[in-house]
Amino acid sequence: MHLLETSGLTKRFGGLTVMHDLDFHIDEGEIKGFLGPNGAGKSTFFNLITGVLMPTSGHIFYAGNEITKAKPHQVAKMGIGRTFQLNPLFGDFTVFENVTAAYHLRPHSTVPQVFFNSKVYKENEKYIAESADEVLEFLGLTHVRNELAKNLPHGYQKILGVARALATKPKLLLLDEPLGGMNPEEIDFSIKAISKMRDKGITVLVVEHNMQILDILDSVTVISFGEKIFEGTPEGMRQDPTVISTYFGGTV
Amino acid sequence: MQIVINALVLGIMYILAALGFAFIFNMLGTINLGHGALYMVGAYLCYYLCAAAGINNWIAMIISAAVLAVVGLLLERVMFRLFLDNFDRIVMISVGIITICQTIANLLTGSKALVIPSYANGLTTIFGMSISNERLVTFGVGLLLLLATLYVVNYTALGRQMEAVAQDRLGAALQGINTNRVSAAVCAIGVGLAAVAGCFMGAYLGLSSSMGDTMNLRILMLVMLAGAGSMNGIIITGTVMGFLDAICQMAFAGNAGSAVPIIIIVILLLIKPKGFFGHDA
Amino acid sequence: MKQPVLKGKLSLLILCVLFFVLPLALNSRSWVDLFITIVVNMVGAVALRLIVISGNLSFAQGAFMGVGAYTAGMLAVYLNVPIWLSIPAGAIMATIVGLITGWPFARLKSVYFSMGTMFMGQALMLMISAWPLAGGALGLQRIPSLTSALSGVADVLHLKGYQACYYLIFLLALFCLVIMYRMEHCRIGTTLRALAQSEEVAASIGVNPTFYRLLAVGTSCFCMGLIGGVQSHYLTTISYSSYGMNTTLWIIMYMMIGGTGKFVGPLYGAIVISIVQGIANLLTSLSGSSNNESFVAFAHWLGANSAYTPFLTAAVLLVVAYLLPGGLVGIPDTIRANRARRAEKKEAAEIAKGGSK
Amino acid sequence: MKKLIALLLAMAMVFALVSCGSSSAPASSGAAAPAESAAPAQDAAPAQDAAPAEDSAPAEATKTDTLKVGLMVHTTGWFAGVDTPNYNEFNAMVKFINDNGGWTVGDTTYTLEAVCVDGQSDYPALRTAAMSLVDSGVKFVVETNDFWVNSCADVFEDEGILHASAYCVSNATGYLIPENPLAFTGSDGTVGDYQACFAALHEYYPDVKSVVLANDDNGLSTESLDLMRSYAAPYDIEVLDTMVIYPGDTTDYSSYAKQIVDSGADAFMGNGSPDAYGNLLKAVRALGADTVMACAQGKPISMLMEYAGEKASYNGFSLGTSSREADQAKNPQMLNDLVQVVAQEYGDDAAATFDGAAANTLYMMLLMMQKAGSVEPKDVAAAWTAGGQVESIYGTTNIGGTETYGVENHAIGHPRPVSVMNPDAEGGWEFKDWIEISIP
Repeated sequence: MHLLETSGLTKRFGGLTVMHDLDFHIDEGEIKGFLGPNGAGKSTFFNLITGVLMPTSGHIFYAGNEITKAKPHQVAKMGIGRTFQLNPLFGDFTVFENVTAAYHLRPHSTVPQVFFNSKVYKENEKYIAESADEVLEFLGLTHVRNELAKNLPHGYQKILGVARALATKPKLLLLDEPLGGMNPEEIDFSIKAISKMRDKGITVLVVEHNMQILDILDSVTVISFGEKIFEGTPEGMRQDPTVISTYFGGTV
Repeated sequence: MQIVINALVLGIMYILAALGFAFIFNMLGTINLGHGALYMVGAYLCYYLCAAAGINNWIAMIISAAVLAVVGLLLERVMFRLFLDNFDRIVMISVGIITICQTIANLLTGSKALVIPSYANGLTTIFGMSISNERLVTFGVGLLLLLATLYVVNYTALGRQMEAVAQDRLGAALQGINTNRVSAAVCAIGVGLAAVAGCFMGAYLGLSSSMGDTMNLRILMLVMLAGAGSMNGIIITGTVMGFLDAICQMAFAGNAGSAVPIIIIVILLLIKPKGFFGHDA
Repeated sequence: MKQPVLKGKLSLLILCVLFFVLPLALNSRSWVDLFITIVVNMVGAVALRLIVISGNLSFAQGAFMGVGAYTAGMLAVYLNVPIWLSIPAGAIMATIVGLITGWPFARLKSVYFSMGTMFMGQALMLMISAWPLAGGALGLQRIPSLTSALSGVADVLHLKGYQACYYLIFLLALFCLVIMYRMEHCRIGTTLRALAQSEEVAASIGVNPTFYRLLAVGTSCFCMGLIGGVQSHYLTTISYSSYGMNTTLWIIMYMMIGGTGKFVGPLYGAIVISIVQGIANLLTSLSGSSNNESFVAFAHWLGANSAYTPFLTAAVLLVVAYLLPGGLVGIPDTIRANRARRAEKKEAAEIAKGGSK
Repeated sequence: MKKLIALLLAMAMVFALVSCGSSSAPASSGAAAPAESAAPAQDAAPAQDAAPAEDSAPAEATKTDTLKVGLMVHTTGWFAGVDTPNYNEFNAMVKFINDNGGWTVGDTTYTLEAVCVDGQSDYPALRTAAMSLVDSGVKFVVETNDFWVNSCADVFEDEGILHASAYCVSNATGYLIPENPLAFTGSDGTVGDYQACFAALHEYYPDVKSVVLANDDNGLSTESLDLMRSYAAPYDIEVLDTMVIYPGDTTDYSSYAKQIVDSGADAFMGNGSPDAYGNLLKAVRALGADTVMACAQGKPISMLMEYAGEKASYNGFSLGTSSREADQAKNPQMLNDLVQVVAQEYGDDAAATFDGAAANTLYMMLLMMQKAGSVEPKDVAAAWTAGGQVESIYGTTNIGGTETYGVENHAIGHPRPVSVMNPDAEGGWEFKDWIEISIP
């Protein structure tokens, strides 16, 4: 049984069909790529899964139950963390606060517990502080811990986005172009970090343009103009004629 | 049938006053809370020009509209240009303006009942119904001004520039449109129109220091109901408001007469908070 | 992170002590009445602050105070419910009405939320004005007064009747301020601030935007209803006109003039502006006890011309709007910023001079 | 730098708005005038005190002192229109009395010192104003309408201050009640107005047989219908069951005019304000009806006609005083002097709209002080409730109100001036005469 599965997923904005009858699946512990040229509908796919957009037709299943109609915060509660292509952040919060804020769900203290400063709440906060530092350690952001998020260079902001998504302790992590706008050394660091996530038992679905990501992917789905044109291993994708013609136009 | 006439006249008054506010809301994307107060100052100015200084009240209205247009220019320079993105500052300065106008109105109200001499007296009968000339003239001039404004907005160069500034202030500036001058024109026309509405309402019902607030609420509702970015929507919502007010005053005694229209409009807004005719600005 | 919080708490503590001790010292009727007005306005400004933290500006604070006042008043007048029951009932009613009317607008952002709450507030007050049971234009008369209810307590503590009223209002206000302070300085406050910065990201980490916005609106309405309820007993006569746009706008002004930077901001704003607004009455009452002629003459002159005092309030408002971006609480930062700017200019001038030598 | 220009411009705007407001407005300069009158009265008093007591004044060895009298009315907000005359006339009365040698009670001659506070047409602000009056040390307070002052009656009663409402609308809110022993009213309000109205209808429009009541929502309530019938009974005029109630700030009166015409009454009566009744009359006449207008309001009829427009101004009367020279002969001498002082202090507009409620209430207090021979509120209250007849500024006035208010002699019934609309008279209206009444 797949961790996440969509069947006949379609999305139309007025006359424009952005996503057409897409069947997709990803299994536990896998690192899967979701590739395609610009405007192929990659970000729309993420927004459909996380409930930001409602599909015109089709269904989405996660860990056995249907989440087609779920709202973004309900999807997050079920264990799907995500980053955003344009990477919005809590600009006025420090890096540390950005990550601690993300521990909203796990461990969750209810409003009365928080308000009356109960023991449970204090323990949670202590635990959150420690594990937040761990996440920062894991992603190498400790040295900018008390820096305001809006003052960080672009590369660090991207990593902070990933850190925040990780902090929600997701079972499935959706990364929307994590390598975008990074310098080579940051790219290597991020790729290594993503591959290490598998050891933490997190399934990763990556949307990316930078082909270097292919090295760590277990399997790939390629879409063009909202339709699936390839499903299989990264190596298979490199030889597949339709993929090549979509990306580079004409025969090689 | 008398209600229909009253409704149309009230409707035109609301539209005229709301047009100015809608200009500022659509073109500059911000709220001018002090619009009702300026409408009131326009009425008081017109009263003192024609009652105290004895000027013919048509000329008095024009002078009052001109003075208020200058105030509109000043307002743009002093408030909107500096704090376009800072909604808090705009609210603060608007409350400053409201307080100043309110205090002036309180000082001038005094004991004498203030009413602007009517713009046209006598009665004419149409299909066997006697309607006072004043209402016909008010409706006529109001309609004329409305059409003139819509012509400016839709068919003139200034109108197109206004639309450009509304869509994207930065983009418009890049194409060489002097956004400051355009938004100054927007404010001048807007506040000037509010003054005209003030003068007509001043003649129709007399001045009171609370006329500003009652009109302010209706203007805000009107524009919100019409939705952001739609100037034509206001004509419809203005007329609807006019009819609601006229009918409810007749149907309900006491305060309910002015309460029911507001409640109906709020219910409509609950259905479509972003308004019926505008785009999702 | 620790040091500023302590400083913030210190100024709060000083304010609490001041507002506890002063009414014992300055115990003339109008001084105590002024303190009551300040405390009521403080609660209004701080309650509004919680909604502002969640990214929206509510234009219905006055209306919810009115709902609390009318609920408590009508329960007391028609069902002669005792005050320790009618005041909480006012608060609960205001919360319920706040949540019901807030729900449709909770999902909206900035301008539409503000306008929505404004219309809702006005509609509420107009409904009360059209409701004959609520006293119509004459307002709700002869609400059982707080002074008589507290007469027993007043004798025990041998305070004057109106001082006892002050301390009850002070207690309830303190209760509201503690709730607000706690709400803001714990994870709920952080979540609300996160919501204000980016609703999209907040939802992606599992925060339910509507729930938390309504939590802010609900708590704020509870405090407005509570303070409105106790005020209705203090005033013994209330009219819908004193809970309309004017009150709402000025509650927003207390918060903005005080400054939204710190929790204590709205408190300063409420103190300064309430005094400026009530300056005419304050001087008239002081004229009774002082004997230097020119002051008494000035007090009577100002009392006679009190219609001009709103100009003074508007002037203070414009000065803060233009010159103090951070509001009263932001004065130290504004001074530092100006000094820094001047230093930069001096430096630039020197470099230019140095360069040209 | 940019902010500095902005601030200068803002101040310029404020100045422009203020100057355009005050320069071309006579009335507001009126408001500024009291500054001078209050101040000089002020200087005069201390000078007198400074004079050593034993400089043997020729007549009696009277001591001199200042007596603070408080005035609590609304000079701002929606109620300012009604209370501004009260403010002007109260200060004019103080100046009139101080100019004529002060007020002697027992062996002391007092110079009056006016302490004015503004209620801002808002209950909380009114209560704060009442408290500042208490602290300023006044013992006697003239207040605005009764439905306002009910909210701070307890403040004055606790402090033992005698407080009289300048105009008792209908005591619906329970102002004159046994729990308020120090609460009085200087004019019997609607009770007296309507009595005078029916008397005038009978006197000047004998063929009116039926009346429909028309008022705003805080003027009249349904219970007062039988009260009206008791006033109409002696003149056998029928009061119809239907009542026309319009909201205080209505924007359009034509629907209410229609209700009046449909009721088929010979006359419509109520104590609506000049702008309300003026517009109502205009709307009634616009429907082509000649129904008689009986306006129980004390405002001069000229104000009302300004709203109605001369075409509609016929067949109706109001109970306003007239300040025209020709009509002065019928007024009591003190009233004319007072109108002179108001004209001199606040301009002719203020004199033209002379109402006299607050001035008369103050005068009643002063008379009662003389009758009681003391300035202690309790004694003055006792003197007032003893009842009898006094010469108020309106002429012979009967103290009473026991039956109407259930509180013994806390009100007065003073004569009312009747002015009738008459197109061919000078100015379109004609001052008839004062009608004497007494309230049960």
